[in-house]
Amino acid sequence: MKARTSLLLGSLSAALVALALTSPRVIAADKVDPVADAKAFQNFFFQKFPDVKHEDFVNGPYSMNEDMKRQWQEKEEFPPYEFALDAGKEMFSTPFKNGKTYADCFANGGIGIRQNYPYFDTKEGKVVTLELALNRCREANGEAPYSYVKDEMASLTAYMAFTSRGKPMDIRIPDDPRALEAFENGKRYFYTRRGQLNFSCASCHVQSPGERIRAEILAPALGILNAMPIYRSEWSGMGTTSRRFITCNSQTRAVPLEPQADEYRDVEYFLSYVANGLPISGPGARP
Amino acid sequence: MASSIRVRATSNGDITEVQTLIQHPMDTGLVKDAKGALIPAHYIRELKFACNGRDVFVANWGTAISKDPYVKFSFKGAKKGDDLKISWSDNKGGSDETTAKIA
Amino acid sequence: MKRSLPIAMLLALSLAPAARAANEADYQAAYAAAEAASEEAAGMRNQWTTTVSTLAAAKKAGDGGDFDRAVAAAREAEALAKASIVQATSEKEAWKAMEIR
Amino acid sequence: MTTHTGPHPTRRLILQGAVSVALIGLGNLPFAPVRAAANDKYPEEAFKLKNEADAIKALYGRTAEPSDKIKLDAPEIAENGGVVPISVATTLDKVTTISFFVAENPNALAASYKFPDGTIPAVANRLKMAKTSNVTAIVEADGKLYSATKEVKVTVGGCGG
Repeated sequence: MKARTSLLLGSLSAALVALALTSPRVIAADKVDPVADAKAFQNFFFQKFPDVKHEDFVNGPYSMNEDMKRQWQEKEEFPPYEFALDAGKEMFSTPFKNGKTYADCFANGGIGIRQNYPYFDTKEGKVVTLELALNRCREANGEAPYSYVKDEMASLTAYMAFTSRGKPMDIRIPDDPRALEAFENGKRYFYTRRGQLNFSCASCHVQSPGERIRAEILAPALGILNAMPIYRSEWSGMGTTSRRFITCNSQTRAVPLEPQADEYRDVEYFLSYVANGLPISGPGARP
Repeated sequence: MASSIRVRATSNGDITEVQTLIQHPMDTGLVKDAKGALIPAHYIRELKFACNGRDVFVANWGTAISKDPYVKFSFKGAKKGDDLKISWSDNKGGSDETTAKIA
Repeated sequence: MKRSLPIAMLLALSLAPAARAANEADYQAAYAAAEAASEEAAGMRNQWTTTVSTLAAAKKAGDGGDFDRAVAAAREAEALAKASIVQATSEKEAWKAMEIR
Repeated sequence: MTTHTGPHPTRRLILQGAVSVALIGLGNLPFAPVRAAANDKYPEEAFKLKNEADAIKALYGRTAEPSDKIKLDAPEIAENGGVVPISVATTLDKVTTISFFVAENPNALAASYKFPDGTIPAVANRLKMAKTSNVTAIVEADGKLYSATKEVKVTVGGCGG
């Protein structure tokens, strides 16, 4: 036991030293510049994978591996998220006890607006994601909120995503220092290593997309949320963005935060903003 | 409640292509649930497609068929507008059926 | 000769644990230290799942009276919690090295 | 099927169970070639057998010979063992049944399809595979049996830990 912990501390300090040695990039003046960040982010992937069509990045692992892409296209003929889609459509049209429906809570009746979520709510001074807005709509109409990781929320977001399919992601950052802070906070979360495995989101989705981690082909970070919510064969069920963040955390042996925690809302804001212009492809099917 | 059977039947005049997706857990009986108890086997055993009064396709399934099973086949001798009757039965006596118009 | 052998073994057994075994007090101290470190890590919102499970194992062993294993597990939990604290503090700046610019 | 198999069943226990079932199966199988597949009864016995050869014998009563007139389409590496898209098409004529076998599954026979006259001898479906295994499609055409086999690699999905 003694040996194991010293080994552990040893490997951790070694990792820190290694990090320090990597050519310390010029730390630009600490002014948050989302436009420049988004451009740099997209160019990184366009240069790293020159023969992947830009809009293909939203197909995650399938943009990285031909054999997997064929299996996916075969599944897309009659996709497993078909039931969630129908359930979402039905829920969307079923009025609450007070007679209202989701359509009354959203612009354009909730149809074809998914590409503007998450947005920064200047009144609240925080990022509001689609899942949060749906639960707030339920609570405003006297209904109990849904779990963020269960099927009902996935069905609703699946239907709303479907109505926006093909539309380019269109996330706006208002000229509000709190919005810039939320964007920066999301970026920090994305690059921060966590968990005993000492991985950050970037360790897998920036440094090694297309490669395998055990049996999975890693998706590129660019456009990784455009297909949400996703039906995962591994879960043999639907997964919302919240469920994906939580399972990723526990896979690096980091204790997940509560669903829709500020960090999760901000990292969704960051990842969606840098994917601006890439098409919405939700709901998606994944391994 | 909507039927558990989703079907797409399209005819190009001579051959009708049929795709079906059925909502069913297809439990193998070898899987344990969170509390460690075995989930009993629950799977569709027979799936029948009938058109114009005769069977056009019969599937006998075991426990190795995926959850929310999918099957695709084609057959001759039907035309647009004909009715295609789909019915399944599982090992727990459950069943469902639906009728679709060939598009 | 045959009879004396078991007696000798019994004697050896009864002596051995007294010298090395941890007792309740050792366990309580080790567990408290581990719990404090774990709470600090949680406060930084950077807790590890292995810290939580090792701490639980320590408690289970402690409640069961197996203080040797309980102290060992508590010490490991403390080390894991401390490592996650080091990670959180160093990452406050270290993340910038990975950022795409 | 011996349903008392827990998650860590002792291998010996299952093997004994399977072997005894197979023996019983063989015992009551009349040795004259049986057109078992022709009748529309659910092939209970065949679905219970573990071993592929036994299952083929129980279902058709004879063995198949490989044929290049069968196009078996299966992925090289399954993206997930729970949903493996597999399809088969054949140019053989007078096809009456097509069956799929996954050798390494707890029960080899996965599915058996009947093709009345006028139905195109091709089918696509999604199977579960316990681990890397040979997938075999058996086509019964004009009373004779033909087969095609392909290996599908299955890895453990997901990053545990």
